[in-house]
Amino acid sequence: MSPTSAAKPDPAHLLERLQEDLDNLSAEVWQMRPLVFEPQWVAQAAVWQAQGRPQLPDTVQPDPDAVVFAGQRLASLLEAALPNDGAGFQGLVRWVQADPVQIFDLIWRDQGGDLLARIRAAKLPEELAVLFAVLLARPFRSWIAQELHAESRLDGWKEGSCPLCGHWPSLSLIADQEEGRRYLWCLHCGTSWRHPRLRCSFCGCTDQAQLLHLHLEERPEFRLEGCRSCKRYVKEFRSTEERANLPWEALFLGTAALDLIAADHGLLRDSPLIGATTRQFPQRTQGPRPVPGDHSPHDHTTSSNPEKNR
Amino acid sequence: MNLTRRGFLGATGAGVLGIAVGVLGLTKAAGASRRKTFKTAETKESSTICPYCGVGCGLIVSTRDGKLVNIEGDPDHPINEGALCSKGMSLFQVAQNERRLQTVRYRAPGSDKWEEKSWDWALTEIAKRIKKTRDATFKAKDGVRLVNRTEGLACLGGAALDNEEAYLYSKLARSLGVTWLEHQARI
Amino acid sequence: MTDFFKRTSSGLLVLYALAAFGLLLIVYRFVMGLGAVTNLSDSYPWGLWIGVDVLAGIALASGGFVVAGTVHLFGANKYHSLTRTAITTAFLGYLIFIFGLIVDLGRPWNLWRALFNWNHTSPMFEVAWCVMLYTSVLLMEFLPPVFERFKLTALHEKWKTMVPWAIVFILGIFTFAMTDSLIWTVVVVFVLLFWELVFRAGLSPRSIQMPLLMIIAGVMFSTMHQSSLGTLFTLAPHKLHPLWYSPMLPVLFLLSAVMVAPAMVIFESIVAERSLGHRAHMNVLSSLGRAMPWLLGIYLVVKVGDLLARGAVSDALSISWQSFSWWGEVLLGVVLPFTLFLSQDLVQKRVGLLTAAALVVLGLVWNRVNVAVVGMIDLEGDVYFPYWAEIFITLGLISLGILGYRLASLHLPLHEEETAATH
Amino acid sequence: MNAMLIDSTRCVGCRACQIACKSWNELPSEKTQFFAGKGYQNPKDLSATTWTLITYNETKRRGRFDWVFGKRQCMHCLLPACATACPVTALKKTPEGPVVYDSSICLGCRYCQLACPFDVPRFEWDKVFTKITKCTMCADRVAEGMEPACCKACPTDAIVFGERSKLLAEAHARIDANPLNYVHHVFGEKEMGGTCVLHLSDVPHQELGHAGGLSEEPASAYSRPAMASIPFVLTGLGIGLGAVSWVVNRRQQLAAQQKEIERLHEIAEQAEGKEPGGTNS
Amino acid sequence: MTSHWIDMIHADVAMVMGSNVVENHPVAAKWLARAKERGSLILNVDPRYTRTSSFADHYCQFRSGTDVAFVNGMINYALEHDYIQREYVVNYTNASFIINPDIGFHDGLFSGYDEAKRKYDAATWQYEMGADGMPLRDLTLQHPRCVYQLMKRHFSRYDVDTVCSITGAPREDYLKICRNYTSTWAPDRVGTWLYAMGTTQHTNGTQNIRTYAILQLLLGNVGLAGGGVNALRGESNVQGSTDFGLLFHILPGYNPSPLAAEQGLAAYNAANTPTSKDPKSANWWGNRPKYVVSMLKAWYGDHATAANDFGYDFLPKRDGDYSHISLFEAMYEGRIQGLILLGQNPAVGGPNSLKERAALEKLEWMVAVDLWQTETSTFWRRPGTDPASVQTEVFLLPACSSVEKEGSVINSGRWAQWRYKALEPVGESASDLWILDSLFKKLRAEYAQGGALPEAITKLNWDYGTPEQPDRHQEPDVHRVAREINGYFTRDTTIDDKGTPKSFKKGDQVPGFPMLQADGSTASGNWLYCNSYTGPEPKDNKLARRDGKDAANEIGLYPNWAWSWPMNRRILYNRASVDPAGRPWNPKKWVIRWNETEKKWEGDVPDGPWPPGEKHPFIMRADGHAALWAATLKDGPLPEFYEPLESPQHNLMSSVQVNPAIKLWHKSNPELNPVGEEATYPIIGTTYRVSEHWQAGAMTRNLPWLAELVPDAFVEMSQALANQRGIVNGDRVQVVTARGAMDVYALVTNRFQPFRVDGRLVHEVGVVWHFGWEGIVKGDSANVLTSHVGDANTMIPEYKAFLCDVRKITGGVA
Repeated sequence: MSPTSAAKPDPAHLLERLQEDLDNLSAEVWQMRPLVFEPQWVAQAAVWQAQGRPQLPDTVQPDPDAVVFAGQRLASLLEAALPNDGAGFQGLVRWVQADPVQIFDLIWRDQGGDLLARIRAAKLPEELAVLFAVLLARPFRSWIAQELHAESRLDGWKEGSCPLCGHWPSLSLIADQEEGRRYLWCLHCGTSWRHPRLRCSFCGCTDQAQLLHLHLEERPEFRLEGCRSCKRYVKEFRSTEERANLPWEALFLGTAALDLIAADHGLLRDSPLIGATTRQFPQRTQGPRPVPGDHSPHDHTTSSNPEKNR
Repeated sequence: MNLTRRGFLGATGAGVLGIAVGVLGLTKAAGASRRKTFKTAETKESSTICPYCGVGCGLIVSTRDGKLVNIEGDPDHPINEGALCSKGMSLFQVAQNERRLQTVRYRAPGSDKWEEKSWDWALTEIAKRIKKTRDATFKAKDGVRLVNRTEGLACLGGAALDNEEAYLYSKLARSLGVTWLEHQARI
Repeated sequence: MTDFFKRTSSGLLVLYALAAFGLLLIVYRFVMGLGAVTNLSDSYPWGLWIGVDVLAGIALASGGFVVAGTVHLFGANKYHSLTRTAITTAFLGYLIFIFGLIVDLGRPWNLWRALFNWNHTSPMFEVAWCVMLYTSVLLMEFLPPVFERFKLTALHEKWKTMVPWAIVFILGIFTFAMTDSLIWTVVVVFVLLFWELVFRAGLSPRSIQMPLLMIIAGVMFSTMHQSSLGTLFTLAPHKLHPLWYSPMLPVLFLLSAVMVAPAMVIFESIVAERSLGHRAHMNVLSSLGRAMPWLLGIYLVVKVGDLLARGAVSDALSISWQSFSWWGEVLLGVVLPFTLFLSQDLVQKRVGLLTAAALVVLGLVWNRVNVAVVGMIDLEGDVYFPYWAEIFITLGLISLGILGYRLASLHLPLHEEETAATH
Repeated sequence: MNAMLIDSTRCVGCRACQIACKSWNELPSEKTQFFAGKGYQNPKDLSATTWTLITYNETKRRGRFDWVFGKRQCMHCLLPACATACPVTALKKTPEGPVVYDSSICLGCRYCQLACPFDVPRFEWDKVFTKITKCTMCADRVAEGMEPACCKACPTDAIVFGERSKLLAEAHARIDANPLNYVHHVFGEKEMGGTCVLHLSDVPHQELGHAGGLSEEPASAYSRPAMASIPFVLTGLGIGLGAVSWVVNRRQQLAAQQKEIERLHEIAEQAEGKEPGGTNS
Repeated sequence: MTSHWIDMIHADVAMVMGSNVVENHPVAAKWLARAKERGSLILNVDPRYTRTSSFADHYCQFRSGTDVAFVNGMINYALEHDYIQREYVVNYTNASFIINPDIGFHDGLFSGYDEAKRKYDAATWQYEMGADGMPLRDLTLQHPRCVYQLMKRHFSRYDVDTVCSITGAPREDYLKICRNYTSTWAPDRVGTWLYAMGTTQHTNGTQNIRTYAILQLLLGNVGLAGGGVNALRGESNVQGSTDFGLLFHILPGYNPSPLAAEQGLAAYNAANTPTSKDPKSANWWGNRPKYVVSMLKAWYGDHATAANDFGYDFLPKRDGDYSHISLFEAMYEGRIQGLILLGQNPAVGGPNSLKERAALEKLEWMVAVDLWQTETSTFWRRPGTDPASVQTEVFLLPACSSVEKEGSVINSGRWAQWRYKALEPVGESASDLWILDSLFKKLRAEYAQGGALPEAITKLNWDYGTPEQPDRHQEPDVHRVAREINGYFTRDTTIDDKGTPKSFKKGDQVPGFPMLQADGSTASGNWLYCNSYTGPEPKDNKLARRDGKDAANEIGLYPNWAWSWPMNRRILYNRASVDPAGRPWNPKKWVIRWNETEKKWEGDVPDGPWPPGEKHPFIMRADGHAALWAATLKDGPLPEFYEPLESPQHNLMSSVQVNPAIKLWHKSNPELNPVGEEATYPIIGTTYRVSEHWQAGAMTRNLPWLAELVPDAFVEMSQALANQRGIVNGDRVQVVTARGAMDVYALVTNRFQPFRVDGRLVHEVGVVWHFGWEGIVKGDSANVLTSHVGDANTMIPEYKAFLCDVRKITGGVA
């Protein structure tokens, strides 16, 4: 056990509490009814799904004070959960409390580039700041997902990216209770959708020689599925729990060791955190997809084709 | 599912939150130093089709450095959706079974036991015998009609062969002029 | 060696042979596993050994606490002469039982686990603890003759002072183990300490040869596990035949154990008299004989009453192995000895006493075998009959017991005259 | 609390579950001969190397001949008789559902075999270092988030794994959905205090080889009265025996003193007699 | 199968006759279970009450060998009650065709029968042609010689009482089966028919399938979702091995193998290419010359030129019957010196095993390639044989298992699926591909120095990327073989594809068989598989597709999962699933639909691109219509009931006891071919399989877990028969026929019941045939009991009905 956490309670408790806090935060925001659900989104969702486009309606704006409330609660929540190693972290808390609506607006309209620029300007820890922004938008997106998916079905969706918000999956579950079917999960909106096994969720490559599964020797049930052709991977685990009550966020953060293993094997973490800031509609080309670069900052501005990136 | 019981956090070596923090680059320096070399293993998964009946169920075979680890039904296969019957379930024992033939064997006329031989020897001898039998019984003409067949050689088999293997077998047998070409479809 | 054979009587020779052969088989059992030596199977996990060595063995060793109890607690001094032999029989009986249990257990090397892994719902847990602790109490009761024989009077005195505190400690742990609650432990310890102080103050400490607390503990432990041997079978309502299965099994087991104690003492003294030459005091034994009808009567009433209460009479009247065996046990084991003990002249004569007592002992063993083996119904209809090796191992153990008793009575001052002499 | 729902109307007797169990637990095969049951049942019964078994039963259903298949395995009771009986808690019920066995603390007393109403625990009679064996509901797989091997293998979903309450609801839903097709009793819902393996069938459950006439109370209810009485009996005996022995010994002591006194008197009188004519009273 | 496994879910009524689907195709039971949940009925007709029967809703027993009578009665029931889909029958079948005036049927024989040669002359069965060369038709189906009327007269003889008397089926069960199944005549109701060896392995096996086809056509079930006539094939690639012509009478792609009379390619084409004057008949086999030439180009490459008939002469020309039974009869007479076996075990699987094992001893040498030491490879030391007396050399080569090699197999539903290599072959075993490739290399080297017709071998176009000297660690490139099977252009060509000219470069893969040419510009190993591998890269291999997206009609076609021939069509004859105007008969479960606006078909790949009504749906038939009347069969245009060769009952329908067109081996080759009479062998015998074993048993009897489940061969018999013979369940009994005897255990059960046939009780027993003297669990195969007699058209042996006796083995005789 690493020295710093020795003093603190066992990390699993920490993560479990963090998970509960996040769930409570979402519930509280939902009760505030920050968004008005328009019925025609359902029809529109079905049409877009058929075209392979994410269903998240774009012309919706949650009311600002709900955002402010979410920002405050999230700041306090992360403060308790994450260890405060000196200045880096405090700066983040102040940055959030200063203007949550501004941050939310950037992440909500997927202006990844601007958000990163502001984070770097404020010299804040990059990844955590983006994580914070994502978690800030999370309750609002998951509310829409909740309402939409009550009506529109997801099984027509064959892409590797999220059917609701179009981002790359953060976790992959093998639901052993359903004969071993695979579900991908999106950190940004909490949606999970069916995706075939033995198939890279990023580039759709089905050449099984290209796929590899790495895991800790003694814990084969937590592994990562990597793809040699597009150099990307997603963390995967098996469970017979209902998808609804799986502690996804805790599992995502808790299996960070797998990210280290991936880095060792030259698999680029197309970081859902960085990726989050740009809503790419993955053009499913059979061949390996151009690698969008890893941590190095690159142009997150919207892709050239406006129509595509609506 | 409570995480503590699962204990997987502990198993990943360093306190995970520390790692999570490290990986997320919050404190780059701390993250790097805490990096522990993890004993990792690679599991290769590939799909296959059951060799038994004609339903054609899909299976996923996982192997770890060349050794068979597990065979399970393929959940994405539309026909069996991950389920298998008793024979499909036993495929593991077809792949790993000490009763499997592992060497080339030859039985001399009149002998009461097998002798172990090399592949090269066996293939050469078989080719010789095919040639001897074919040349001995080859009938180019039947009266005035050109027939080019040999009735001294019979080829049986292959409902369990792959398509490509069946194609080469058919091509080879017909090129030898074999008319006695049969297999399980007719019995 | 040759003269050894000439000197020992033919009876003893048989005993030595049986004991040797039994030990040999036991070694074979531990080399080849249980299957090679027994006919036990998954439908009959418990067989002859449990029936005879365990259940009957412990019941027949009840002489120890019954005689000690009546003499020391209820003041029936006329039986005083019998206490030492009874305690010796009991002590040897329990040693043989433990040895038999080890042979029967599949993984005997884990026996000590029972001390640390507690399961309060399991009657077997209680039996295990009781037997371990009661054997230690019996050891304590057995020590005085040893001290006397080897003239270790200093040790004897120390024994007298230390025993009560040991007993309190033992019973304390036992209560805590059984109930897992400190309150009960405190209550029991308090009661015992109270009596110890009262005894010390009231009666002259020195004069009492036997610390009363030990006797009380003996009786308490015996009541505990003689009854819990019956509770063992209450967990198998679907397997034990209605003729024997009843919620009253613990009480029946306890009553039958108490009932057989005097008979066992009578039987053993007469037999010992014949082979070892110690005069058995006929008057003492016949007075025991006169007490027998009462015990047999009470047991019969409770047993038949329980049968009626459970409405299992029809089973008794139906034709089946079980019903034959039940009637055999009741008639031969209880009703016949009841009538024999009633006839005045028979009680006086050695032969009469011996046959009646033997019948009671036989009845008890038959009852225990019935409960453990004959009463067990198997759905698939498999029938269990002990393998010859099982029988010989049991005989081997019994003969070891007898030889042990013979050794003890020859070398230790167990009998009246001897104690008087050394006093 | 995980559980398994086994619907014998869907079972087609292909025995993929028997193979899956042997495959996952690496159990060797047994020497079997011909058949044991009315159909192709093999092996004869559960054994040290066979932890689950499909029983083949020929019976009549609604007047017509039928061939039905049951599945015998550990029922993973909520309050297991074997756990109640085991003196050293080698068998215990885990919160996840399976009743698991730890051979490192087992004595091998085989009391669990006697106590189990479903006749499930098996003993390795032919080995010296023996242990009890039974179905573990693939506790290792369940811990790793996988479903038991037999559930995974079943081609017709006759065996379903999941949360006990959900499966019970599903079972009753199936009965209500086509009442004619099912016996209106979920075996295992209440038997022996309820079990984690639930059976649905279209013929009376006994015909599938399941134990009959079981009460609804858990096994511990049978031994509880006796075990609960221990402390009371202990204290009662402690007090009673102490009192009796006190009274008796006290009386004897007094009697002894009395006799002592009288003896002294006699001596005294004899001594007087020798002097001038004692008043012999 | 005309449809595929998942399609069963759409059946309103599923008939399982001649198959034990739940035991031998257990996962298929999953789809039948879902159909059952949707409320559809499962019917099961079987001599024995099996696990399928317990799964089914209605079960009816019938005597083995009387399938034709049973289903003819159902056809009669449908015709009598007019339960036929009239519009479907009139438009899509040849019910309205007029037959030759001289057609006749008297006392069980059709006209044109030659008693001596036991052959029919089918001249009188042909259609009556009109002046324009088109067959005459009466769409009102009233003409006395139209097929419909002929059928009504023919089947009227099969009334319910006669059928129940022949088959021993209880009357009320029989009527229940008839009523339920014929209820699918309505356009929006559909029935599927699942059959397997129980139907085919009879002397009138082909006619059994004909009865199913006729009934399904009358009820309008062929081509619809949840319909069709579906053979459940027993092996993982028996469909593939048949597609690639591992049978004496066909070349890859079901082109007939040349006869001696067909000298030269032109003669071959003339004899085997059907023609049709009807413009609306697609007559797809008219394209045969393109496919044969393409195959020859694939085989002989550049050496195949128009000048040398593209190497046609190299192909052996057959003369007579080379089927399995004739093969072993010839071997028994010593006419065969060498035998090569790739994964087959005839010593257990072949009929009349004792004679076949004796025949093996006449061989000079034998090569057996298998995963296990099979009975056939150790025939020389089988029980009761002195190895010294057997002079055959035997080479036993170790083959690797399905998870140790890459390649494709095609399942019963024509889905060709790719297998990846997960493990290295165990020990020194090798893939069959490598063995064949290496053997060929050795043969080419041998024939380089001359021999009989060496060019046939040396000129073969055979290069799959392996060195000249075989090396076990260098597998042939299976993708290259797959691409050759699909076919490629041998030179730059331009083809007009429906009007638009398309040009291809040399070496391009052929996109589909319509593009294959007869002029040698294209090469294709098997035209059926053209379109399976349409690009140079492994990613163009459609067999490896794993996309679970369903087609627009969402009936479980899964067109993007793997690939199915022809041209990825999932349901054959699906043009028959729409009415002549293109509207699906069953709108709820439409297979293909004509989109009027966009002028194209939707759903499954249609049987040909033509708009509706332009072509008759049954494109493979010369006249484009389904064959209620089949003039091409050897034993009659309509199914007529005859008793099996060994039967306890004389034929109640006519004086012709046995199928008139079968070859009677016991007359031509009497040695070891006796026929049992009812006097000495009163009990009907049949053979079948169990779920836990597979075929000849090598793949399951060598596995400890499966061996444990079914350890011994056994005979199942009714309680009545057991009582009669004093046999108790578990006794060792001897089942004996005229040919052989075997000792087995007796399984006395209520699942077999005696049959009331023609007023008397007849008993039947069944024996499992998987066993042999090798493997963990041993025994003998039931095929020591069966006989060398085959079907008239296919020569498949009659395993399913023979006469035997069952005797209790008393005392020491173990």
